[in-house]
Amino acid sequence: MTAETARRLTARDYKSALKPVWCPGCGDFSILSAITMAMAEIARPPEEVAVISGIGCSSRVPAYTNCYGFHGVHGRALPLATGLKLSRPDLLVIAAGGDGDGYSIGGNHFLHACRRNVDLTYIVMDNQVYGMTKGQPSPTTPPEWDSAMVPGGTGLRPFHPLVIALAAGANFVARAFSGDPSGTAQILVDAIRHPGFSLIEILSPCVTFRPEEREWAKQVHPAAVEETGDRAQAARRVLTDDGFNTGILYCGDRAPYQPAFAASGMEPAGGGAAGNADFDMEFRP
Amino acid sequence: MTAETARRLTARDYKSALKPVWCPGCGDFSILSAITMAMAEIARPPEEVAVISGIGCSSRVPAYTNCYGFHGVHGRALPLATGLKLSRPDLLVIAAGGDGDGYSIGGNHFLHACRRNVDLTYIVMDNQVYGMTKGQPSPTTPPEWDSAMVPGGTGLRPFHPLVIALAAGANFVARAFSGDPSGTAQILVDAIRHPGFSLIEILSPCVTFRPEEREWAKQVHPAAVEETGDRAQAARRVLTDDGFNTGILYCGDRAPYQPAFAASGMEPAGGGAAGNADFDMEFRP
Amino acid sequence: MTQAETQKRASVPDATTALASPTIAFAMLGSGGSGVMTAAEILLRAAARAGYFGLMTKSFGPQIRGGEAAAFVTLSTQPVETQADQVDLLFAIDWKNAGRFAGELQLSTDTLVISGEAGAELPDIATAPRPRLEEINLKALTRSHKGTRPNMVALGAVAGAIGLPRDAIADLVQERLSKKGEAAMAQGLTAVDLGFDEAANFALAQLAPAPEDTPRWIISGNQAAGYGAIRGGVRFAAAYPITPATEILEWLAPRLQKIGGLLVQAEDELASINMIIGGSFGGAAVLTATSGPGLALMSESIGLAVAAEIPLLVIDVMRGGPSTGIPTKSEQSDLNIAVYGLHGDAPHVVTAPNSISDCLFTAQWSTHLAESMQVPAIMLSDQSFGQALGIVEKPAELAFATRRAVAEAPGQDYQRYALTATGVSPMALPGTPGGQYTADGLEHSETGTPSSGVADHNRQLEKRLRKVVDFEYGDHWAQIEGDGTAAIVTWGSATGPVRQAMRRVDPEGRRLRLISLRLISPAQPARLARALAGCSQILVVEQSQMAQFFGYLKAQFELPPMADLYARPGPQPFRAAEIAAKLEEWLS
Amino acid sequence: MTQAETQKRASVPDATTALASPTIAFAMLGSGGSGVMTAAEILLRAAARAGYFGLMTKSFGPQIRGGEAAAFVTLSTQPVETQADQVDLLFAIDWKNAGRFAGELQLSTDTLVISGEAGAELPDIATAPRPRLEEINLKALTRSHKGTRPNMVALGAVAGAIGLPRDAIADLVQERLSKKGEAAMAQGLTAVDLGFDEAANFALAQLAPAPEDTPRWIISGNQAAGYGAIRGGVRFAAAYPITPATEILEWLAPRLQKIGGLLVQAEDELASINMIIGGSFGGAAVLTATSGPGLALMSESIGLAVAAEIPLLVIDVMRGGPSTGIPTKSEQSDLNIAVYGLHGDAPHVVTAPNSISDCLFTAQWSTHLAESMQVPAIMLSDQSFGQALGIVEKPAELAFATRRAVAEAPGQDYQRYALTATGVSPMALPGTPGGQYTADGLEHSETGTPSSGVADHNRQLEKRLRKVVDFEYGDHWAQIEGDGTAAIVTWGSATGPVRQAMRRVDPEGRRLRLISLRLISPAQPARLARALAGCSQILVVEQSQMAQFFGYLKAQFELPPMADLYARPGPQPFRAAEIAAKLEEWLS
Ligand SMILES: Cc1ncc(C[n+]2csc(CCOP(=O)(O)OP(=O)(O)O)c2C)c(N)n1
Ligand SMILES: Cc1ncc(C[n+]2csc(CCOP(=O)(O)OP(=O)(O)O)c2C)c(N)n1
Ligand code: SF4
Ligand code: SF4
Ligand SMILES: [Mg+2]
Ligand SMILES: [Mg+2]
Repeated sequence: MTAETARRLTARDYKSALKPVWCPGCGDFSILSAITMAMAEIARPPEEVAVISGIGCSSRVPAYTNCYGFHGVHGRALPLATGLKLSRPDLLVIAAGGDGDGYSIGGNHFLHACRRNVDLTYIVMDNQVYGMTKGQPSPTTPPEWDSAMVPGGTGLRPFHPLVIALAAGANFVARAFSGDPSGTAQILVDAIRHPGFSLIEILSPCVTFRPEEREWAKQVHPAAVEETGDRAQAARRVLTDDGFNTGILYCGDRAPYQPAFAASGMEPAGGGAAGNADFDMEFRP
Repeated sequence: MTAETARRLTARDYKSALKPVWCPGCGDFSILSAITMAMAEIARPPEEVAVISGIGCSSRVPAYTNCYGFHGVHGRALPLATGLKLSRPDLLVIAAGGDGDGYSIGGNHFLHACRRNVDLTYIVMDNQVYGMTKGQPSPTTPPEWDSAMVPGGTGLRPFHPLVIALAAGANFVARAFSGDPSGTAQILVDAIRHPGFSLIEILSPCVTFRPEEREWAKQVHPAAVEETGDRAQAARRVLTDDGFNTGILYCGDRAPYQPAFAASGMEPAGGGAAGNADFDMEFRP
Repeated sequence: MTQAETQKRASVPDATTALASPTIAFAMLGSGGSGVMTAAEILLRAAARAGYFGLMTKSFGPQIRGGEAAAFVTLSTQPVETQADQVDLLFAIDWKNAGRFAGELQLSTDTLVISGEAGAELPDIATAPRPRLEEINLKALTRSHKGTRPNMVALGAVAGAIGLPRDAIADLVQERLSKKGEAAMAQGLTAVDLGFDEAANFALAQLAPAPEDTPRWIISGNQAAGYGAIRGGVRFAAAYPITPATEILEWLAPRLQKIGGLLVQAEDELASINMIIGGSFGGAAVLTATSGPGLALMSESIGLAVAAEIPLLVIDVMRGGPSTGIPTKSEQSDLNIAVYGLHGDAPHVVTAPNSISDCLFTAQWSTHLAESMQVPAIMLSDQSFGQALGIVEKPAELAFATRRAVAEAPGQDYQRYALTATGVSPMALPGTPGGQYTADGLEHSETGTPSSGVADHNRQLEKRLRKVVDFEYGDHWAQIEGDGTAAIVTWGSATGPVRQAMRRVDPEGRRLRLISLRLISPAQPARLARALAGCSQILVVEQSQMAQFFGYLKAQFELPPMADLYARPGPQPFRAAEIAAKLEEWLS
Repeated sequence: MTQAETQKRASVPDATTALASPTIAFAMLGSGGSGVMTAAEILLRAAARAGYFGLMTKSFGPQIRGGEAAAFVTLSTQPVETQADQVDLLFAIDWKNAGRFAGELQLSTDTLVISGEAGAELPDIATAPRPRLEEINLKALTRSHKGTRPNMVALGAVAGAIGLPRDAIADLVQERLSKKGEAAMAQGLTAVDLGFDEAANFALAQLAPAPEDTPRWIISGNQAAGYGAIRGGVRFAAAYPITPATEILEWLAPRLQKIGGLLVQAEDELASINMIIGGSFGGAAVLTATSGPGLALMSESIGLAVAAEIPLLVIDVMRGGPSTGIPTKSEQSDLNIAVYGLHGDAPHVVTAPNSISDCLFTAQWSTHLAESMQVPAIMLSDQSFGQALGIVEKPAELAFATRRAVAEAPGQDYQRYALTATGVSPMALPGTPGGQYTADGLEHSETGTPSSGVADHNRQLEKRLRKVVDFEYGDHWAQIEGDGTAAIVTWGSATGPVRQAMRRVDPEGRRLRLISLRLISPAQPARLARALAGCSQILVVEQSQMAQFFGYLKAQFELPPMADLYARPGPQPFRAAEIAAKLEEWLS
């Protein structure tokens, strides 16, 4: 028996013992399952995977995996993940969070992460609401949705994450639905394997603040067409679809951004040391 | 002679006495002229116009006009302008600044201003560099441009403001060139008159840190096709053009976002007053 | 020990008939969906109608929704500023995960514990202090009475046990259920009656008759803050939701709409602070509300408002820190960032309410200060005010002679940042002919033109400091009570527990003096010196690990070297017993 | 008055032959494109090669580029820590807008003013103090010698007037022009010679012979900070440009690249701080550099690093505040935000270099502190260090026994936030089997699981405070010089002017004592008490309107009540004469 077969990994190996704080019926449970299923298929040992998030119900996900995790501050999952990946190219780095975290407060990082195209997989659990703060509209919330904070609804055209991702340069764009964990897992596997920045927008009902989203189960359907490598075509397609088209919608070929980084790897930092003769030279008058 | 004709406004009426700090030859001079020419054509009295900016060479523009101005902090021109316009719908509000201010640190507000579609005109003087801080790449800088801060160039696909604006919901999108102040002024007039959020991306050479941009004068040309109201068509067009196509590229019909605001107008704030009987009632047990 | 308990101990430990007590505290527990909060709120409201004072605080497990919940309620004939040290009555609709409330729930041998679950195994927290244990079989009762719900039976039982008038309860239950039709109303009343009947079996001190003087309000600190701001003139708000400040926004949004104002939900805190700066530049009185993480994000732009002289009200509802910390619990640890968190020398105003209803006054006053001085004011409320419901006296209607100094008819020589005697320069509002200027965060001359000159920097710095230091704040700067020679200096939500502890330790009010600062910054050293005149002992009380308030007092005042300190972090709220014990020790 | 001037006054006011002076200061002025900076830098470099110490500071008009510029240079046989009070020589290539430097340029009757513009009308600043006026007709000279440039002639004239060796100048001119070919080199040398010849007509004290002990470096504070960080182990950086910190980044970017590290330009400061948190979580020693506005934006996430225990070095190069303030001038007014600007109780480290070359040491040490304690360290440099070029002694090579405590082989019971004796818990780096944990900014248990429990909050708060308070900082916490009974307590860039003033007022070093804090926070009260032992007078000196350092000392130390204060804002730099006058007054 080789060392490899000795450690045949299953989804369970990627799940932690912590009980999620999510409401019974929350879509995020199935996404957690999909993530761990995808991990098992990718089969990188859990310690070589890092799951990075911001704040929100969905952003609780890192601690429910058995990987390294970082539950940072609201909206900053992507720069956290970027800094980790750039200085630790050996790791598999996944960023995850909600529609508020990613598209509202985190919108700038989303734009620039798409553009920068670091080899990250970004999972957005989109429930079209701020769950954690108890029900305010997010950028993806329909304009007429009434709430205490925005009585009568925002009246605003929802933010279209897939179109923005395509416009900003993301290298892989997909839509999934939490109600289909194995389909979602399959998309995740492809996203992780695809080099560069991958966005997987996952519809994930918030049963507490948007109970009507239970209906999504009836509305989603697999994309009728094959994935494309043509950004403009992909954009046109998602612009005109009904928002419930699941599957891989775009698969690009931009080279990921990964400047050489040889300094740390697994070496702990800070070996405060002597100078560098070259640098010393510069300061000679 | 009526009161109206008594005050026939010229571009000069919109210019302040302050001498710009810009380098001789900077593209921003002509943009300042274009702005004042456009104002004269619009003919709102200067005191009814507010010019709002962030920080950068270009963001110095408010004080060079004879309008009300706000030179805020880096990257926040759009929320400043939004707050002003929402609470003072009677004013003509213009936001202005650079590519760093608007697309790098201000990227999130740019996204959300396009989506919110408040009746603002946003002028970006794009020199594809950080001028004020002496020459670092901005999101629109070509990938190979070498600089001290990013030796060898960023290697990143430039940010495409027009495509992002279209994807995010801007209601009017145009490109202009500082070397053509009267053409730029004409576009500005249309942008200001158009309801909702208008983006005018103006190529404006930085003669100091990007002297090669003087060549732009030879490269720009008017868009060969008419403006369109079809967002997807406009996006396809700007995605495939050469980046030097000037003119109005998109003109939409989204209704601007302007919830009723009747509270202040020109009334100075803070008349700390008695309670409201309705609100008092709620607290009765 | 509450006064209620003291009395009970003395007179009725074994009595079977109930005696009167001026204060009674109870808790209701239950797992997800058990409806404890509804029941407790109806009880609170009934008590308010009957003329009592009261306080209700809520606690939840980590589950986003549907987890275990506990309501803590103290009712009294006197104003209630903190939960009683121990509950007189605990009603558990069920015991699922009840252990999680261990730190918050204090029972004694005198506590009456009613288990709503027949034959349940009770957790340690319910049995360890050896309280009186009783049982009401909610399942059996509700099964045998169609349509009745366990929480309504519990409500009736609690009301009966503590002597709340059945009529007030019945009215409220009917109001609540009126939309659900006659049958539901009747079932609700049946449930309440079942509870009342069960309660007849238990002896417990009953609430003493309520005073019948002033009308009562039920209000949370967050509602009070929002309403205070409206009274202060605020009409435009922009904000991003955050616990525990969201309720300010959710209360304000529809009400601003109603009176011609507006609240915008911004994309983030950087946007919200800048939106209100824009609104204020245009002439509106403005507000944002947030908590520590949001305040941190806003700090750069609050500095802009200092430099550009823009009035703002920024409400920080503090929670446990640092970082994301403990969003649902209280702490007084944002004092430093509020006072010192802006870069450069950036004088501004920091205020703090000292009770739930003072959130109304302080928000109104803070708006007045901001507008009068053209400066940002940060009001430090906290979770223990914001998310608690208090029965309070209807707050007085107060008007400040606020008026932003506006340049009505600016002449040729108009200078936005003119050096005036008060340091406040009339502001030209956009739309005013001749007043055009550019507001700037760069250092500037009197006209607003950027300047790095020595003279301009010195003059503008001096002006901006002077206007807030020399302002006449009047008596509102602090709440001062008593004239003993031992002074307790405190602020914010520590005030209530300190006051209640003082009443116990010094019931005649001869030895102690309370000084609670409402104006945190700029410091008022002369006023504090006067307030402390004749004191031989000073104790500073605050809820912060690093003793931020104490450090601030040392820095900004000539605090006598004998000043003592009682500081500890949250999330455990201060209770009167804890402070009283500290006071006893300190005085001895 | 500089020492040079004192000597001249005494001995050579009217002499025509030049005498030796240990210190000479000069300024060069010119409008856009006149090349004053190049000329002044060559002079500085020549002086360094000759073994002198020196300091060069630059000043520009408001124009982004091409506006008027002034270079100020002080050269000496002794270390130079601040510009001389007055210049001995002013060379104006032209006088366009020279008036703008009024506040910065101090002439005396002994100053030699050389106008490079024939027959020009001189501005007040050049004539008011009635200095000696001379003229060199640069236009005529350069016209008559093909290819020569005015600034090179000026350079020769200044070198000749103050006695810098012609050979060193010639070498440098040739090195600079070598890429432009033989002809250019020859023309350069001709220009320099023209200048030297002209200078022969003017009498001025010449620089005394240079000491020939240690090798010299020419370095700016920003370069020194960057290099110190590299020496400390920093390999990953993310940042957003901002004046006056950008040069740190621009120096680091190519050098990190060279040694296998990386600097990323982020989209904003929120991204840069989070990128380095990510990098540090992964195991790299990391840095960002910014100025006040950027620090304000980073404060929320610095708090995250406190809570999640992530080592970071954040360099704040301070500039005039508040808000955008005065980006190109110096001030010590970010002390408060650095120490107190995080929400909640968030213990961290704040350090400050006390000279240009100490920027190197302090950056290296700060990295060591951050890594050793797993905490963010904020280093407060300022514009006056960052953008000035100093000729300094080559800094010593120092190594700290830094090692981040890493869990090499975490077992089953691994707890990321374990309560250890030192408060520092070994960190498992991603990739390490068995060490998986989730770093969290929410309050957490020892494992990292979110917890709002009282015990967890108290324990984790206590641990995070203890690890930074109990750390053994050694002697580096302050720079202490002299043992007089009158102590001056200061920090950062105020140190140099204070030290030079002390030498003047107390040349024998008997009365005064200097205590300059390098470790600002956590406070070291016992150490400061020891350092102050025997003092009967204390004076605090700082460059901040609101006396932030003084307030901090009062809050965190038992500062004796007799402590005096000399505080004023920027942008005017401290000069030795100003401090010396204050010291005289204070001591009398
Ligand atoms: C700086 C800051 N602002 C606001 C918050 C409050 N907050 C926490 S989660 C959240 C929104 C969560 O929405 P989303 O990202 O969609 O996650 P969900 O809970 O819906 O999964 C907000 C506004 C915060 N923690 N920090
Ligand atoms: C918070 C903050 N970060 C950084 C800066 C420094 N800064 C000033 S202007 C600028 C970039 C300007 O670039 P751009 O907006 O393109 O304007 P330009 O000067 O090119 O016209 C930067 C980074 C700042 N002032 N504030
Ligand atoms: S509130 Fe909504 S998103 Fe949050 S856990 Fe509950 S169901 Fe899920
Ligand atoms: S640096 Fe560039 S953008 Fe700035 S003023 Fe000069 S030319 Fe214009
Ligand atoms: Mg959501
Ligand atoms: Mg630019």
